[in-house]
Amino acid sequence: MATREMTFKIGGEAGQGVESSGAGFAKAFARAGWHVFGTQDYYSRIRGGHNFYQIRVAETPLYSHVDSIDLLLALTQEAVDRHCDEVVPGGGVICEECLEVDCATLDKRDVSYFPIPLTDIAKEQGGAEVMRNTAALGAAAGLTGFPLEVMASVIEDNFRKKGTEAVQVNLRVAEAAYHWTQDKFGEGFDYELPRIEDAPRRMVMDGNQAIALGALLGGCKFVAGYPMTPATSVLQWMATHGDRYGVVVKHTEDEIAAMMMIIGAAHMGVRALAPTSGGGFSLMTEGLGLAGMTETPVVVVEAQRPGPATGLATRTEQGDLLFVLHASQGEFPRIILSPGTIEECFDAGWRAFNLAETYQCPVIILSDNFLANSVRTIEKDALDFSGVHIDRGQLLTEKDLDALEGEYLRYAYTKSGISPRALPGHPKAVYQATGNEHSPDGQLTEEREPRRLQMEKRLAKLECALTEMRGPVPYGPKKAETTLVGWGSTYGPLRETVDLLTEQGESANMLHIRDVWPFPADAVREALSDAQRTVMVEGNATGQMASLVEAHTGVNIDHHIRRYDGRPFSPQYIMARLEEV
Amino acid sequence: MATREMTFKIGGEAGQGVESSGAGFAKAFARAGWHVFGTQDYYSRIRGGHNFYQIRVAETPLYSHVDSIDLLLALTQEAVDRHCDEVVPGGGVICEECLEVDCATLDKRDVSYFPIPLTDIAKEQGGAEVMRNTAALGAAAGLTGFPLEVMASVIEDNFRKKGTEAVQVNLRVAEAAYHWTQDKFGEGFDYELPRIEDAPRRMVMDGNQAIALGALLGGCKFVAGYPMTPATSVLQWMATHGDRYGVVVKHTEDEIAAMMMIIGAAHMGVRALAPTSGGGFSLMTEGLGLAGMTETPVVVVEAQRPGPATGLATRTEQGDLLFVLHASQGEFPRIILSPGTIEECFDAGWRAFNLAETYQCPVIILSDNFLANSVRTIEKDALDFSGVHIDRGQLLTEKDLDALEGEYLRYAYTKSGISPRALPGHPKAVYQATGNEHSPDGQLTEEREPRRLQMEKRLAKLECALTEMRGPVPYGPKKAETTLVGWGSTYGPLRETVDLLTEQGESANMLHIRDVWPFPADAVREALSDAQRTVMVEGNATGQMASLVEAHTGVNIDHHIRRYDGRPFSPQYIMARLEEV
Amino acid sequence: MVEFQDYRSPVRPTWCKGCGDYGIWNALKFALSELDLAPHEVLMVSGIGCGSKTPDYTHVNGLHTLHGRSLPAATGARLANHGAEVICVHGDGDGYGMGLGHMMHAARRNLDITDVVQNNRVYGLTKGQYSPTSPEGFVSKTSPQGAIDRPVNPWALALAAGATFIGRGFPADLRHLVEVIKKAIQHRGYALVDVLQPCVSFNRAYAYDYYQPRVYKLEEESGYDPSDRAMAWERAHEWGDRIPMGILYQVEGEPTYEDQVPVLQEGPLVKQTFREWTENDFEALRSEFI
Amino acid sequence: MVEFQDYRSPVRPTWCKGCGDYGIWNALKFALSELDLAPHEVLMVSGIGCGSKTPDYTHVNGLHTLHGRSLPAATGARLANHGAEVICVHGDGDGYGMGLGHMMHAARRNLDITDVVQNNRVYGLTKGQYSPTSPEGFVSKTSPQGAIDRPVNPWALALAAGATFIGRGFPADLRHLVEVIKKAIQHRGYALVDVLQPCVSFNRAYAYDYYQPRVYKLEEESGYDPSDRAMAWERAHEWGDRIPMGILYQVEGEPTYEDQVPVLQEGPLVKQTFREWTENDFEALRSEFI
Ligand SMILES: Cc1ncc(C[n+]2csc(CCOP(=O)(O)OP(=O)(O)O)c2C)c(N)n1
Ligand SMILES: Cc1ncc(C[n+]2csc(CCOP(=O)(O)OP(=O)(O)O)c2C)c(N)n1
Ligand code: SF4
Ligand code: SF4
Ligand SMILES: [Mg+2]
Ligand SMILES: [Mg+2]
Repeated sequence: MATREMTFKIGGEAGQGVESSGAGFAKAFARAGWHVFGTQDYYSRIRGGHNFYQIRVAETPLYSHVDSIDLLLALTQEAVDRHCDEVVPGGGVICEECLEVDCATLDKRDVSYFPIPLTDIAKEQGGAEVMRNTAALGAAAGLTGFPLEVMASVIEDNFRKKGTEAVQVNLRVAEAAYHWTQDKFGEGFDYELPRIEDAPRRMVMDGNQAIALGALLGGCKFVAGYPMTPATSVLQWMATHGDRYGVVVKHTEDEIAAMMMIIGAAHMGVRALAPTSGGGFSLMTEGLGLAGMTETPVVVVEAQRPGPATGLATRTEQGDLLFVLHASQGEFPRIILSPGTIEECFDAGWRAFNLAETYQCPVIILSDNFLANSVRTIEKDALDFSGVHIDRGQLLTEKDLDALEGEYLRYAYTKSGISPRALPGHPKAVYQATGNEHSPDGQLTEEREPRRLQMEKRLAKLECALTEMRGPVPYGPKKAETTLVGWGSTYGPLRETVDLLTEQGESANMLHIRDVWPFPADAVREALSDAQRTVMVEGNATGQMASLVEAHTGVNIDHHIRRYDGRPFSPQYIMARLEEV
Repeated sequence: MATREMTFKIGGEAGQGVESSGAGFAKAFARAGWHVFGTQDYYSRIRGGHNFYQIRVAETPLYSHVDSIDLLLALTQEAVDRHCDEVVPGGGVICEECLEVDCATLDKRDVSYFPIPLTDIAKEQGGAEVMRNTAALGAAAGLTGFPLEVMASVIEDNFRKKGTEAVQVNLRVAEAAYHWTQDKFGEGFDYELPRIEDAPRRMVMDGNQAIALGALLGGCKFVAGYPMTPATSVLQWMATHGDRYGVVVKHTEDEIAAMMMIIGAAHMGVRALAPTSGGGFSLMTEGLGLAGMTETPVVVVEAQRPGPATGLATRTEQGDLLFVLHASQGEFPRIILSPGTIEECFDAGWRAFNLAETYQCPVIILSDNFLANSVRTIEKDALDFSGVHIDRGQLLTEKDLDALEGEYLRYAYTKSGISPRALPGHPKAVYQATGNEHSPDGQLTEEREPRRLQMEKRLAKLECALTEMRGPVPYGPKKAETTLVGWGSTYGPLRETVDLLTEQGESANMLHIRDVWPFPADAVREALSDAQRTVMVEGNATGQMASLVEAHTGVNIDHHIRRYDGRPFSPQYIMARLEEV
Repeated sequence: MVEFQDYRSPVRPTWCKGCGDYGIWNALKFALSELDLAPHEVLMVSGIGCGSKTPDYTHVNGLHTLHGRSLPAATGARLANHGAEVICVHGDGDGYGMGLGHMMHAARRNLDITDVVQNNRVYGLTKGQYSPTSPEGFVSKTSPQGAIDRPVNPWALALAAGATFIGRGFPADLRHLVEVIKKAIQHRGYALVDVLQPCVSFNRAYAYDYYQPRVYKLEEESGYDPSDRAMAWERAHEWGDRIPMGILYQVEGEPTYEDQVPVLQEGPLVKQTFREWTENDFEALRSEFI
Repeated sequence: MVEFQDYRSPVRPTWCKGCGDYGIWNALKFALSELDLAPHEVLMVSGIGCGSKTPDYTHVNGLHTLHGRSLPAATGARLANHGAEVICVHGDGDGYGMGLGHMMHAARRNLDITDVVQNNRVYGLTKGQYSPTSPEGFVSKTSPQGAIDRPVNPWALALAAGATFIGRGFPADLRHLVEVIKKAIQHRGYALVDVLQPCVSFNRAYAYDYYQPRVYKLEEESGYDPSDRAMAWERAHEWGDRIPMGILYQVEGEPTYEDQVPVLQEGPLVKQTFREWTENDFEALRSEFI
């Protein structure tokens, strides 16, 4: 076996099935025992533009994409023009013969050129022009000796819902392209991707799916949302699974309604979630404060994309941290989790509800497009399904309430700030919840002292919640000259950067902040206490996490690497920028 | 003349005219040559509850209310019960005979009790029961020897729109109560408030009026808003003055629409303003980002009240600073002014438009209920009307455009980040403005480089804008042991605290931060460089300004005095809290 | 038997003397108790405004939300627990202004929610600005020269939006209002009750004296058929010397939204226990990703 | 003379081949140029969605705003410069979903705005979720078991809200659509043009083949009188084998909002120079506070 690792890039227009074939291909590799990292890049339009899907495969676990590619599958001229340069020496380019390729340059760079009549092959097998993507996959499989039957199994799965005819044609197209390519170029390409025998079966999952799955297992029973990239698939995944698993999913008229609906549902006692992106979150701002004031345990998934306003609808950024932290008038506790891996997404999915119900406050899972829509292979037991547990905090049972003596005080003063909560519906616990300031019984008040005490009660919850915040995750040698600091989706690229630096004999480690608010200041300070030179890597222009770290730990961040062009960090990008700092 | 200073408190239910008589009385004092500070406290309801209006008068300028009162005008039992304790020795209590007053305690504390048949006096003069407030004012005037004809002039002004009959009855009631009281108690009260001869005529104005006036003079021609306490009177003042001065005022369906309307209007070239409070601002959040992205010069007045959610609708707080600073997804420049005095409000009103048009970004005037609705006397020339000027920044004229060669680039890259702006309507400058990322010509783009460059272009504007931010205002001795730091409406109470401390021989000064964003870090750092012990005084629970100061200047704030019970700071409150720190 | 008294709260209303909200408040308490609904079986959701304080003055589960947002909160509450009787109470600024979009969507979804709008044709709580139902020319603090927005017609809008029950009452005719509210509660589906609410502080011109001689009851009109959409459309526009009350429109048998959500057929969501996840479930879920 | 070509932009649309938005785009350009309106005299305001990209593809002043928010932006623009012809272009999710409240208020205000809604009965840009006009039972990514919200009826809602012009077109009948849009633009007041827009990617069931045999023109119906509200109400509900197009309703002579704002009688606000403040003005302003 010649290959230990390689990256494919499938590039074409929207509507050419780049995303679906990329996702299928990724799954096929996983089935053949390879580790996969797959990421997409597409335009906010339905047709045209230039999209690509990048799949990295290796024998060992992967955490990030890389900038260089080994095999380019170019479905359009633009794909050729944009990406040929990215192919490494020894790599190759697959495309239709009719596209213009600068063979001389490729040659000079030792990149092989594989012109293949993809459309013709598709048509010969009775397929439509769009099946050229299937042909391309077949060709790539042929070139790398990837087992055809594994590819076939994925094609079957993917096209099943379109009918047997669709399955059959696609299979024929893939097979024909496979053989055509193997016959013609079989020997001309140095990479080999056979089935890895005895590899365990692994899951291929993206961040949105992991959050949704975690939420589902964590007892989420109501989802209200309005589609918005990159959060839409949380809503859609829930819609697809709702009937089977007992989740009511409502596509609302807008995000204001989504927030209000989850407040209504959570108030009645149901675990409720609303997925959105920054624009939708803007509309939820007022409702967030209502949840804060009424101490209603709602969960919002905010998958960031580049703003302001519509910004870059289908790209990635980490620009909303301080916004979600301070959103809405006044001051009230909220909890913010910023998972960085599929595993952390899954955990965030169910933990959010436990935290929300325990601290009776809104919880925000802050993700981003890169995390939300990139897939990675994980071991079947990487997500500890049976470890999921439900903790509803101080929720009074019917029995508790039956036994209640005296008046029920929904907002009783307590040291922890947490007041035992009754769900509406019990005769002994008829109470008011209001967005106005209120006394312990929930009745509106405008007086000084109850106001002060309720403020202090609510804010006290943050102190308690802090004890449940997971500290930052270190990676790499314990002591190092350079410590890379990141949060959220930078985990993977940073981890691989540390590996690369270590390989190069440089001394580097990293710290990944995953639970953001209440800010685990002591843990972060402690973790950074040995750091010699800190470099904060984050996907925004103003250094939002850096400012939090500095403000809360007193640690000074020495250097900043910030990206705000809508694209995710890659280890190579970070390496290059590290040279500058 | 025995009095150099005194404080009245008129207390009663909503609907008893507490506010209107308070405001009238304040104006009367101003007309008689006294300096006045008037502040109100009322419940979010139309009738009942307990409201009061507090008027402090003195021969010298006033900047704050004080906690102690000299003469209580209690219209209800609750007013008696709540406020008798606040009356200082030597002071007095006016109320109906029928109310229960603990005369023994008053006596012990040397507080005079003046039972007066207010309702009977009103009825005897043919007035209705509600005119008991007029009677109370008359009585207070009688007790203090305040010139009746001045009081009469205000009554005439206030009731003129209700007709001559209303004027006449009220005049009779006031006069009757005046004489009744003077006859019965004339000698029994040590305070005297005669007309101050040769005093200049002064204006009595609140923060909202000053902002509105500044905006009007500054060329504001469009106001869109939705009523929300404490910002409503900006909208209403503009509605009343619009027809006369050429301002179109639209009461919208909600705050989302208000924000979108000012964006539409400002885009077409008109100076446009939207007044609101935190709840409405929450709804404007998404639109704020659109203004940021399209570089549309809009101005928002955010008059804070205690949150979260509805909170305390009619009270004060400074809890929205970090919210307005970070509101909306993504990162874009905004300018925040936080005036603290009537004069600063006026300046903010017109400066906001110059800043908005110069830097082509949203400008927020962040005020609060205390500032918005408290009145103060200011000299006639305190507001430099003729100093107001209009600077539209790099706005291309018709002539510029006629002469334009080549394509007009609305979002041209420039070093300052400011791109010359054309208003839609010229044949040579037909362009797109979009909330999507765009290239210099305004066309939507999703590419890396233009994205990066536009981000940098937009954010660059903040650096330029920083040069126009007014530094913090010091008060008191240059060197002092204690430096009080505040922002916005704390100016007055802090200033008087410094005076009190100085009187007591303590060494204290203060620093008032008025332009908040871009944060004038150098100026603040410089101003604090001599400070020995800093005490930040702000009206919130989490120390929002303190965190900004620390983050941006590196200066450490030693102590914090925070208030979040919905009530404004008074010098006495600060003094008491200073003892604790 | 539930009694009117069961809804009595120790908290006293702060409404002005003579405010129509008192009557609406009493009508709600009568209607609920006469339908034998106990306070703990009801959720009263309100927005922000004078009238939106109704739950605060009532011994009932209350959810006092944000200005204009009661309907989506009620929708979430209802989907989470359709065993509870969900009633919205809010003003005209709240419901027909800021919240109009939500109302249109709630109506077409036909959730089983009763929506009582205290229509005083003015903003009460913020002290007298014109509202979406204020007549043209209405002089107020935000329309000092008279309003130039043509008023909304809540009945016509509800009808166009697909509301399955549309009614109106007037608190001065308390018994009639109680009956209309009762029918609205009993109706399966979205039910709007527009209430002509006198505001004695900021809208004296359209208070008791104005409505008293003008209102009449549709049920007393011979030939009026509330299931006839065309008739309803016509009457929805009647406003002047005669102002109709009662049931403008009612269509029965339309399925509610809740009826059509498969998951809810198992009973109220909040009563459904958390799923006991089995190894089979895990396997099924995992296998999707393999 | 303004030509169609004057509206040509170098930017090419990214819509799918066969998308109805092409026709609507062309119809707009024809209508505007045939009315002799030059690109700089027009402001095209859009929301977010496939169709909302129309201004980006057109040589015209464009304001591409936020999802659901084009109408209030257009309102502000129009009040600031009523010399400009203000046209809104946006999708059904945008206009009849998120933005429905704004539409109801814009209609009752009767600002002189033309509101073209690209009604493809689906969310295009976010790739196929059901929209407010999707029929019951519509299977989509957010309604995998079929939608259970009953669809909005934009015509009925516009009528109930007080729109003074209500029309419909179909891009496959381009000339007719052009004429409807032209009449909408010429109409003084709020004018809704609902366009049956085929989305060939996410809603093939309701595309050309569906509409072609069903659409008919109201102007060809003998006896149809677009000034008759009752007739309009009836036809607004016709949807099935026959789907009406053309002008459902038009009432002329209603004053626009702009007509009634005293300040605007001096001409467009943006053309009114800043007031030269005099000492008298200052005195008048100061004296209020003395
Ligand atoms: C987002 C927001 N904007 C504004 C307000 C201020 N506000 C409170 S009640 C109200 C209007 C009340 O009118 P209506 O809904 O008719 O109720 P009423 O007081 O007349 O019963 C307004 C504007 C608010 N609470 N929230
Ligand atoms: C506040 C907000 N929520 C969600 C979105 C995502 N979004 C963009 S377009 C769209 C729906 C498009 O549907 P429609 O308005 O019918 O336009 P079409 O694409 O069909 O032309 C959505 C949900 C957004 N841009 N903003
Ligand atoms: S202001 Fe009007 S609506 Fe509010 S309580 Fe008073 S009478 Fe009722
Ligand atoms: S997805 Fe539909 S609406 Fe969007 S461009 Fe394609 S055909 Fe047109
Ligand atoms: Mg009202
Ligand atoms: Mg659509």
